[in-house]
Amino acid sequence: MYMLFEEFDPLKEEMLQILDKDGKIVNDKLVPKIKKETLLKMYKTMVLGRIADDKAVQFQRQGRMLTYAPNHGQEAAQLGSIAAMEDKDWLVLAFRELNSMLYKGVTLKQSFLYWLGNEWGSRYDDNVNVLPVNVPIGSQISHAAGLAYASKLKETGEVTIVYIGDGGTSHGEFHEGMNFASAYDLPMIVIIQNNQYAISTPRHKTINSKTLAQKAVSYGIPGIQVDGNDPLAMFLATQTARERAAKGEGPTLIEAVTYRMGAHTTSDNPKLYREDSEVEEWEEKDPLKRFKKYMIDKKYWSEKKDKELHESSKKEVLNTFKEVEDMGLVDLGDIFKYTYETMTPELTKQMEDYQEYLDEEGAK
Amino acid sequence: MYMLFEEFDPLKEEMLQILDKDGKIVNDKLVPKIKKETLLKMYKTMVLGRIADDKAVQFQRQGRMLTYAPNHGQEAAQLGSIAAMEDKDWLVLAFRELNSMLYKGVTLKQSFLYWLGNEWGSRYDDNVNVLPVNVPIGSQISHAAGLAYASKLKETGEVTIVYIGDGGTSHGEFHEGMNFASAYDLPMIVIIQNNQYAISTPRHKTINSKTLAQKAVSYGIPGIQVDGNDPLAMFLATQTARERAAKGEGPTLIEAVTYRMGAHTTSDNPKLYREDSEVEEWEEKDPLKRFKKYMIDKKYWSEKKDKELHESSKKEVLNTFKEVEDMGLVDLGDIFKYTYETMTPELTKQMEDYQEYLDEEGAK
Amino acid sequence: MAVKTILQAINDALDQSMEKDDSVVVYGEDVGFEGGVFRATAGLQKKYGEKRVFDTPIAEAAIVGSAIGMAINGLRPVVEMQFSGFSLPGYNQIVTHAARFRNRTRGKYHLPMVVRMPYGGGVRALEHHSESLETLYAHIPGLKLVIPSTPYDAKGLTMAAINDPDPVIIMEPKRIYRAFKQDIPDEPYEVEIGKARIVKEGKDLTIIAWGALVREVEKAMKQVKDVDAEIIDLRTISPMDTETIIESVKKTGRVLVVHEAVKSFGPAAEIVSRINEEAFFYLEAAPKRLTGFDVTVPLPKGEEHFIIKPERIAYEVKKLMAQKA
Amino acid sequence: MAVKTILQAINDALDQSMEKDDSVVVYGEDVGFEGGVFRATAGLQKKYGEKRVFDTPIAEAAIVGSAIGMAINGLRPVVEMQFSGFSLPGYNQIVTHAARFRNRTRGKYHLPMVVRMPYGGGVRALEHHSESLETLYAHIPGLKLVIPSTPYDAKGLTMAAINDPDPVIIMEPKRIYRAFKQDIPDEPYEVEIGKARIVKEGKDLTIIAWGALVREVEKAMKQVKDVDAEIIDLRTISPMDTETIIESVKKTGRVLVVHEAVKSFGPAAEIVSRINEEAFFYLEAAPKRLTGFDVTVPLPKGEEHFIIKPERIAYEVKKLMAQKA
Ligand SMILES: Cc1ncc(C[n+]2csc(CCOP(=O)(O)OP(=O)(O)O)c2C)c(N)n1
Ligand SMILES: Cc1ncc(C[n+]2csc(CCOP(=O)(O)OP(=O)(O)O)c2C)c(N)n1
Ligand SMILES: [Mg+2]
Ligand SMILES: [Mg+2]
Repeated sequence: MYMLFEEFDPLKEEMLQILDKDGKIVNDKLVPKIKKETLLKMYKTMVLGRIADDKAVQFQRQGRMLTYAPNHGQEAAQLGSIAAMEDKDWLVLAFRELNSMLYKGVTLKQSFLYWLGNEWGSRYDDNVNVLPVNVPIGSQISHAAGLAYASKLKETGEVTIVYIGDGGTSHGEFHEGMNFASAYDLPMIVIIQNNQYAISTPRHKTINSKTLAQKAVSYGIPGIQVDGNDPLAMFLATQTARERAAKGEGPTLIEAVTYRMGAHTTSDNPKLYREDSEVEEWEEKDPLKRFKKYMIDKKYWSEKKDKELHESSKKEVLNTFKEVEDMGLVDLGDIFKYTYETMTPELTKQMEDYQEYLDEEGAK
Repeated sequence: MYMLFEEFDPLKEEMLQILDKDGKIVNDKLVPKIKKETLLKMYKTMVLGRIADDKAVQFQRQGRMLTYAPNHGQEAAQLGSIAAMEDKDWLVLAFRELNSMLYKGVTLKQSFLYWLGNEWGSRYDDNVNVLPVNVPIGSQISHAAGLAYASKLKETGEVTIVYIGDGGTSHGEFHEGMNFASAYDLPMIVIIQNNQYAISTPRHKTINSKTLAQKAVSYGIPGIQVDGNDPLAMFLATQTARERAAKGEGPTLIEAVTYRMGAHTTSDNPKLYREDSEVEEWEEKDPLKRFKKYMIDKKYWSEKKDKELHESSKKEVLNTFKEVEDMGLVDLGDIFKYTYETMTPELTKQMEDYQEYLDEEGAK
Repeated sequence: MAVKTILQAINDALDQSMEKDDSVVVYGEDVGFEGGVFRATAGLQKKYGEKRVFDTPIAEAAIVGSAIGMAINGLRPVVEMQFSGFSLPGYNQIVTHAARFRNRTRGKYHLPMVVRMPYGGGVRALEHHSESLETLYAHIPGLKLVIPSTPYDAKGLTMAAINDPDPVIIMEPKRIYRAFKQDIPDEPYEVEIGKARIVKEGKDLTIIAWGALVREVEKAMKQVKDVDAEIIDLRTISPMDTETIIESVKKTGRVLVVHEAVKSFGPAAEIVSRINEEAFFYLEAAPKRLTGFDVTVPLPKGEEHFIIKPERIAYEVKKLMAQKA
Repeated sequence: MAVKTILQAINDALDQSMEKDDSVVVYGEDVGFEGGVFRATAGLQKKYGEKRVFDTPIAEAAIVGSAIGMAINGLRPVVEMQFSGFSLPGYNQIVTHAARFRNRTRGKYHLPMVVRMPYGGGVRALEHHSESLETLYAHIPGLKLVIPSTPYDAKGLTMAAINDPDPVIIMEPKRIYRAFKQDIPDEPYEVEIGKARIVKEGKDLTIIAWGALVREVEKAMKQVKDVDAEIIDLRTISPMDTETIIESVKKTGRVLVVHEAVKSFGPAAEIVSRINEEAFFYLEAAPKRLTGFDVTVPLPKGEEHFIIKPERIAYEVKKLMAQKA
């Protein structure tokens, strides 16, 4: 049925790749049919994501951003997978998926607002089926399973895609969520962004299995290892998994082999725990470079357009950040208003007491 | 290296069996060398375990036992594995391992005391390396990993064996403990007693993988499926795993395919959720019956000895239960004394206040 | 009207909620085919099918976590933790997610979900089957915690919880699951979350309890005929009905809080503190806590001492009344 | 003597404990090679090797659970939860096992283990990095919970915790990890667990705080020169030094408890209740709680309001003093 998942067996350490690091097609037969407009949206998002990401790190160094988890290097893992999903589908985040978020309709403004420490940054637009950034590692998998369960029960045809890091696969919550999804054949796709590190800890230090994709065996579901810097391979794997999910055949586990080019977050210094040579090696495998070459080869894109896109994206990023930066503090009321639908008497009292303090002391 | 684990691949649904349900050797080459005295100890424990088990259920029906988790049918899974361990090794329980406990030096008295609701039933003798019954499903795996870590650090040569049920493998704690043990190549053996049910829930309803042994793939360690009602196969698998562990090569996962002949606990009625025909089918595969035949064939045992053993075991069970039954309530002080090494001032006060109440009101 | 136990009342509430609203789903360990180890969900799978009533893996975090996803995607999940002691592996999900999704998304996603859990001692059970963990849930902003003490309230609170737009924890006092029956309405009804019940009016002192201990207080006060106690069944631990408590204490000037949870940092401390804050100068005696000791609930052969019996309540009432103002 | 921050003092305590006792092992997420995200364990792996100081998978339950096994098998594990908010997946292990092994086995197995966790707000962090979860640990019999507020105490309490025969949770106020330095002894020493510290004697009212808020109270009292407050740094939340509190309140008659944990069912409630039980008739005013609001700690753009500043403490002190007896 899903030959792809049989062909590439993680137990044999086979990895799906279509577009190699130089932007050459290495597996002609497998090139997925992707609409031009989809490819363009993927590419444009990748450029915007890259620029936003690099700028965010800069802003943080300037003391203008609180903290930030850079995506640089992981763009194809995100965009290749999210682009294979449909509008009605659900996206469940870990926390390093700026590109998937942007593609799916979260605005750059919202994302910046979040990283600047404002809850409104997780209030995505009504029609955007995206759950907010998920900080407790691993716990998002069962949220995805729950969304997928509801989709299945209501027969909406929605499929849920959920991301997790390599380190996250060690968490008990990963296991429970995966097992839950497989037990009920839920329409769900799990993307492991194996970026080789969990903060300072290299993936092989705490995880003994040769691949992460092989963890699928534990749940009796397909697992596949994919070159995560190859947008075409990621698209194909996700598309195939989505077909399977939509047919009611259950979840699929996709390991995207990629690399975090930057720091874990802006408060981390990767020089402490990894060699420059390793980073340089991965620099060669950059997803943006190879995707650009593919787009130009395909005549969907040109150097000129690229230059314009970079300029407009940069402008967008700077303007958006400026706008967000100027927004200031959240309203006092907002701190209290969203704990319950209706504020409890105790909470009302706490807010009033504090307001009284502000009034009395603020006056002085 | 460990050919056994390569020969029996759970992914191909191969299961290790040596002694078939009729007590015939079906795999000559693999019969493990087990000392006569070991076989006798295994057999005698099995008979005592079986009788104690059946009596405990009876006592409970008579209202003399609180609750009890019967082992009937799972004796070989327990004794075959524990007998392959050494004295210094650690045993970590789930809660349905009466036979392993007895073999390892927990007394019948202690076990009955536990099930009658007395903490002293978990105060095993000093030289007995057994952790108490573990009620929160799955959480014992990481205790075992910790014991094994200490053994490795101290280079004691101890290996830890830990049991869990089929249902328990779905818990996040199982996953974390397994991964932890594999990450540091800890000397540890995990026995899944797959008795086909978690309370009323059949194993295939909530777990999608064809075998449970294949969950080992997730941790990059060997996993093997074994006929859990065959004491020789269980012994061989555990012995091989122990060798591997002792050499510092890490943990092994063994799935013992068996069946819980009785109820989940004495407050459960299995007739509600399973067919008599299924129970009868497994009755045929009874481990005691086939072990007895093997022992007699080997001339290690006779019908006459068997009769005597049954009688003496029955007497032991009845006497022990009577003794335990007569022990009454625990001392008031014991309730308070073991929370900390030194009682806190607040706890002392609580005990004194209560004692005062007893004195004043008891007097009336 | 029909005469029902608490267990039957809960079953009734689940049944009628599922009947009325297709989005209600019920699941947990052994909840489906068997109808739960206490049989609170008996008959539901047969009536509503395996998709709406089902058995889960032994995985409390996934049970709670999936309920969060379902609630976001239009369902009203009602999940069971087999015993409250086994809710702890799901505690991370409850605290970091269930309690927070509304606030985290500024109201975009809210979670109409219910987590039911039998709780408390007195059933001669083994370890982890007897805990009273109110504090762990009541201390968490964003959660509501209710505890019924009668069949009437069991049905009404359960239905209110299912209809509530926010996550509600229901701790069910399993000791009295089948202890007595009460005539309760056949039709659906709600008992308002956040409102205590005055079991009996009185003027000498205020006794606050909930769950299985309400009856023990009632029994106790039959033994102390000369004291006219006002008995309050708190019903909702959080958000607490402070007003009812304060009004009562202002009238009586004396207060005894009774619960089975361990004493230190337990629920009675919050009640005493609220009374201090709002009725301090009405107090004629130091508020008294009669609670579980600060120990793990003893196994059955020691539980005898841990469980709070009417005699002990009566004893404390007398001591409290003897304190002079 | 050497001048150290709290973070350096903790590192010192770990280092000296490991030096002295081979059975001490230190591990957790990023604790080994990198020396922890806050660098509390910096240098230890280099000095004591990868077996005694190591990085773990992201698996808090296994971190705690393995520590339990190690403690039983002769080691003294000191594990780190990267932030207290991330201790919740390990909470089941802590509550159902770490706290109970001694009692469960009637003393056969006891657990000399330590769980360290940075906690509290005020560092402009994202969600789950700012919680104050004292209650969740203090409410559990069998656990001890300590919180240092100075480098001296940080070293002494950490060493005492490592030497303690029972499991100790250390919540480290990360806001003041590097905020100031103090001259502390070079040699190993212990600060007794279960004893509060009188920061400043006084007669007008008693202020009880711990962790980062002790300094805020001190700052506040510099703004209210006409009030002579007795300031108590609780240091051990459980088992609580009730005696020191009661003696102080008997002297002052007024009490303010300040903490960052959310108010309802929070630690202040226990303190107020103990005061009620043992010094009720000495009270001249209702004990007052100044605490976090009953909400999820706001993200940085709202944290401003949540964090308790000296001005607010001063304000409450003045209000409390104005209450007439
Ligand atoms: C339950 C939990 N424990 C610890 C943390 C702290 N933490 C944040 S990110 C991280 C590493 C995650 O590694 P990985 O899953 O590989 O994702 P990556 O950061 O590489 O994208 C850790 C330990 C957390 N967020 N949640
Ligand atoms: C964390 C947790 N959740 C729920 C339970 C209640 N419970 C006790 S035994 C059991 C089923 C266990 O099934 P399995 O692991 O297959 O072991 P078996 O009983 O078959 O030996 C359950 C759900 C528990 N003890 N711990
Ligand atoms: Mg990673
Ligand atoms: Mg089972």
